[in-house]
Amino acid sequence: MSSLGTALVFWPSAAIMLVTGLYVFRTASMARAGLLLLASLGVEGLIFLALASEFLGVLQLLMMSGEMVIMTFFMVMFMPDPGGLMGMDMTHEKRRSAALAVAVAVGLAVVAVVTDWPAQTLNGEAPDVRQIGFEVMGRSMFSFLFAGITILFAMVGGTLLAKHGGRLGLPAPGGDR
Amino acid sequence: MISLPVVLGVGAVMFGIGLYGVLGQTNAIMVMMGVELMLGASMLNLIGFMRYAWPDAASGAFFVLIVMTLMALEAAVGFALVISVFRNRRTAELDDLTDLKG
Amino acid sequence: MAVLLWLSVGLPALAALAARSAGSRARGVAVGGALLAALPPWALLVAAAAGERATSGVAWLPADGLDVGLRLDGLSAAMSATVGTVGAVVLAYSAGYFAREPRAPSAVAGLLTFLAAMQGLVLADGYLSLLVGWELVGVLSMRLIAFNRADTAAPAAAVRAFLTTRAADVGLYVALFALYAGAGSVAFGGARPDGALGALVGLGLVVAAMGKSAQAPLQTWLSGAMAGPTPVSALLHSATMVAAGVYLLVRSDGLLTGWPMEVAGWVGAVTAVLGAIIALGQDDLKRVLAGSTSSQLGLMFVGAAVGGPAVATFHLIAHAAGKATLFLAAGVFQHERGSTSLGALRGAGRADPTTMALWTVGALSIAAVPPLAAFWSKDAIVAASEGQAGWLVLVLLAGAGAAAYLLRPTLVLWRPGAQESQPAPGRRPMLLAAAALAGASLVLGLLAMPLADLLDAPTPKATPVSAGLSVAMVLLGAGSLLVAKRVPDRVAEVARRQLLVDEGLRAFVQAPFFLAARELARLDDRVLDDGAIDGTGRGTLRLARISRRAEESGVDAGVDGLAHLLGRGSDLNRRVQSGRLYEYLRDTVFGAVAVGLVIALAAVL
Amino acid sequence: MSAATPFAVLAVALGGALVVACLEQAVAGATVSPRVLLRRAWRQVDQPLTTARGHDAWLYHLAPPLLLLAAVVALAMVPWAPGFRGVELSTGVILFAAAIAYVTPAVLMAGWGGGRPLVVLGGFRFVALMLAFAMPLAMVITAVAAPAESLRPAAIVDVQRAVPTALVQPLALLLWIPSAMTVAMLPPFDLATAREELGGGAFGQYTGVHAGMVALAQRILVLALAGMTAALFLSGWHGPLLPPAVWMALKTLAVATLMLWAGRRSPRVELDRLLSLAWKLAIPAAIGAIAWAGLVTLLFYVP
Repeated sequence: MSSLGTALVFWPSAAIMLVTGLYVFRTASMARAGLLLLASLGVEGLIFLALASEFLGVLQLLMMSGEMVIMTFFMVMFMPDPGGLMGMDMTHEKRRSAALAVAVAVGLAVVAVVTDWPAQTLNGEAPDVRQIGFEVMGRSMFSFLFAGITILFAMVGGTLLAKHGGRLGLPAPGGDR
Repeated sequence: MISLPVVLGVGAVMFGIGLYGVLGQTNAIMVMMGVELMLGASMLNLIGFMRYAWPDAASGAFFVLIVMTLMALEAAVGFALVISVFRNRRTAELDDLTDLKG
Repeated sequence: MAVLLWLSVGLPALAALAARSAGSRARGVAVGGALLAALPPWALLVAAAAGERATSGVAWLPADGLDVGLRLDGLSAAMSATVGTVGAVVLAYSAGYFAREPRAPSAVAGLLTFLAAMQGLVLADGYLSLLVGWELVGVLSMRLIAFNRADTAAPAAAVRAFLTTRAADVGLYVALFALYAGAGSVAFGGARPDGALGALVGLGLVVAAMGKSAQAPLQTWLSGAMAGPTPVSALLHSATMVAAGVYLLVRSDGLLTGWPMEVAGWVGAVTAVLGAIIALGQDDLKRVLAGSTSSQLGLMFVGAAVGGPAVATFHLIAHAAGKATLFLAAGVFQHERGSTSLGALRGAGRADPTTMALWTVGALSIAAVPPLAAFWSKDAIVAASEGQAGWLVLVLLAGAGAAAYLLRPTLVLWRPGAQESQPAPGRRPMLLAAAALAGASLVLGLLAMPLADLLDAPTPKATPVSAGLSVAMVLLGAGSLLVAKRVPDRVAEVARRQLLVDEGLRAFVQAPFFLAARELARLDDRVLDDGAIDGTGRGTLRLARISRRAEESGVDAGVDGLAHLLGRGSDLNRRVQSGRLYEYLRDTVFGAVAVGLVIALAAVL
Repeated sequence: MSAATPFAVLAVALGGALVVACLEQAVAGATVSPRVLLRRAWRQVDQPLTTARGHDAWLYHLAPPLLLLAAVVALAMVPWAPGFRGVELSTGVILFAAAIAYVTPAVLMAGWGGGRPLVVLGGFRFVALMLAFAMPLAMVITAVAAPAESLRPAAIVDVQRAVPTALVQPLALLLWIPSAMTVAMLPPFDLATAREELGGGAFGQYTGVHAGMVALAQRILVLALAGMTAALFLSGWHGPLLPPAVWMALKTLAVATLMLWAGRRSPRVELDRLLSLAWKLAIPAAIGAIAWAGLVTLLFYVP
């Protein structure tokens, strides 16, 4: 995309992303928080599309939609006040964590600005699907395989943990069978 | 218009927000959302590098893929843990779950 | 020849063993053994006279040139014969002397062992064997002196004798080492190494000789040694042991040429006069004879220094015979009167005319009255020392003195005394032995010429001038005693107390030594004990107190403090693990930031 | 990708929606009259908006436009003709799947925003359904794209010049149809949004413009899915005689009528049986389809 086009897409979506990201933690209602997060990461997908790789952007959009919906689903299940109607304050030490977060953000920003990154202008197209495919199947196959296997373990583990009665099939204490 | 420091700056801010969420929230799931945001920030940085610093490095893209799977993975395992904890303690509030105290 | 050599040394030892284990018949066995042991030395003498020369030895340390062995030459043969003969006679005498003695076997065995050691000394080949004999003689003499257990003074006298001679023997050792260091070998006949080593050799030998031959100022032990039984005195302290010193000088004539011999000569001359004076002052018969021995040995030293080996040896042999006779006679008187002090022996001679006759022969010989043996030998010494005016005067004075101190006891013995003397048991063997020796001293005058060619050394010649002078001196001495009637009190007192040598030694050696010791002791007490040791003690105690206090306040407090600190620290640490997840996360962030910083710094630097 | 494409897509969207509405009338046996449809639509839009009684009002108001956006984006991906291939993206098919995926949050927002328990439950039900059927949908797309070695819909259509994918990978088609119908909220898979179920389902609360947008979005979705089915499985615009665009239109209409007709014929399956059917049967079969596609690609398509 042309640099103007990129800028046009980048700035608004960056703004939306940051604002929605912030509001995720300030809203009372959990469903809204989940969907705000979905919005934030979805817009991030758009930024990916604008900046570099089409494939990654689309993939981000696809992934985030499913994930954030599940996130919302879980929050509704496990939060004491999903609707945010009882005005519970779900936070602690807000001020200190905010201060720390700001400090870290500023630190990283400073680092980003200070270090002189190798400013190679974009000669060719960003790596498109074919290149990524060859990369995945070529040089980085091993790590991708490894990642794949880890995900498998995680899924199996997750399911086992979530199964009623936990790993050993014991009846949950006090809970129904 | 847009150069690498700008993208990294936005990424840093997003990371900050994520961190605020992680540190500020009492509920396990909100903390996980914070983590999701931080991971998103890292992806943003990676994309920034891909665009402005190392455009021909396909491994950058590959890395983004890895982070994406990581986000999904982290969420999945997180939820599983929260489910099992919730089943035992009927709560996912971190302030109540302090049994591993020293 | 080698067999004869080893026999002459071995036989007396075997006889001693036999006598020791013989029990009641020990005295008979001893006399037989001694007579038998006298034969090989005579055979050696005959062989030596025939010009035989031989050595027979064992290589002890071949690599270093040290070997031990016996040697046959003129000097050793002569000395061996003398020792053998006198030994046999004294043993015969002691058969009678110890008739009543319950411990006779040990006495006789001791004498025989001494004889063996003496033979070993005189027949030794090389200073190493001589040293062995020398030491054995010293030890055995101590044992023989202390034989009479009843007499409390005997052990002290024995120890004094032994220590004095030992102190002198150190000289012999030093000489030996120096000789070995310088010349590389300790055989006889070597030349004296020059420079400092030579000085050591010379002085060492002279000192050793002085010690053994009781020369001034080391003569006091000899009078003390008279505490031993008379045969011991007769054998050891007249003929054999004291003669060893002279033998040493004669043997190492080559080594001592030059100033060492001069020193020996002067020592001998001075001792001759001093010995005479001491003899005059003594009131005990045996101590008179002891003083006389010192004096006569002094003459022999002068003879060795001036006249050469033949003169000294001739006088030695003559003196041995004469002095032994006197001692044996004294022994008889001792038995008759039960004591040897002159007071007790007043008139003893009148009571026992035969012993008195023997005593007189001996006295005349030692006083150098012609034609007895000692006259010729002393005359030879006088003739030889004519060249040295100083020595001549002293020798003549000694001669006069000899006449005087022998006449005095003779007069006492002869003057009618009030005490009654009971017959001594076993008189016959004693008288026989004394008679034999008296006969020898009569005859020995003729020994001059054969002895000279035996030793192939310059013959001792007696010039009419020297003969006249010595006879004049004898008459002078006897006359002065008769005239003076009584020795002036103070002189007598001084003489009796051994010319204050003891006091001198005590003053010049003992006093400073003890003074220094006392000072050092006080120094030690004051400086070391009080200052250093007690001081450190007090210091350590103070340190201990300080450290204890430090311990209580410092270390304990420190330790407790540390423990408390640790407690609080761990408590803090526990709080870190609060169980609240977000705190862990916050800490993780801190960690990450730190890591980031480090990396950034590393990148920047 | 010319500048006119977006407008063309919009035109196709609106026209298509009308055609689909008519098809519905046809399938329902009623007389096909576009004018009646437009008048009903207009009346629909006139109704006043009901305000959400729930706390998250703005979710409630945001759901329909998101749904519509998702439908249009999905439609834009469909390659209608060699000349007009819709928005030409190298990863067009993936974007199509992404657009389809955004239907889920839209329905969830509608349900949650609605506030009434049944409506919320309807929303959750739709999420469950969509999760179960979105997986096979994405896998089938991968299987279909394999022979073409590209994610560009046009490329997939070109690959099928010789043999349509339906014949090569029948299992893929078999899995595709139910997933497509679930996404398009067509019966018998419209348990979450059907009027009769759950008191109106997730969109029960909507009236006026919202309802109109929702109805439009559903019809565009049907059109997009039918078009994509035609493109991916029935070799798109390839056909012996007729011009490519005509072939494409014919195939799309055929698939749409098939889906609508199938909906009316079969009874609704109970939710948990449907879900277990999807998870235990469809997803493993989809994995099998991918494997089969890989095999086929290696054997026949790779030169």
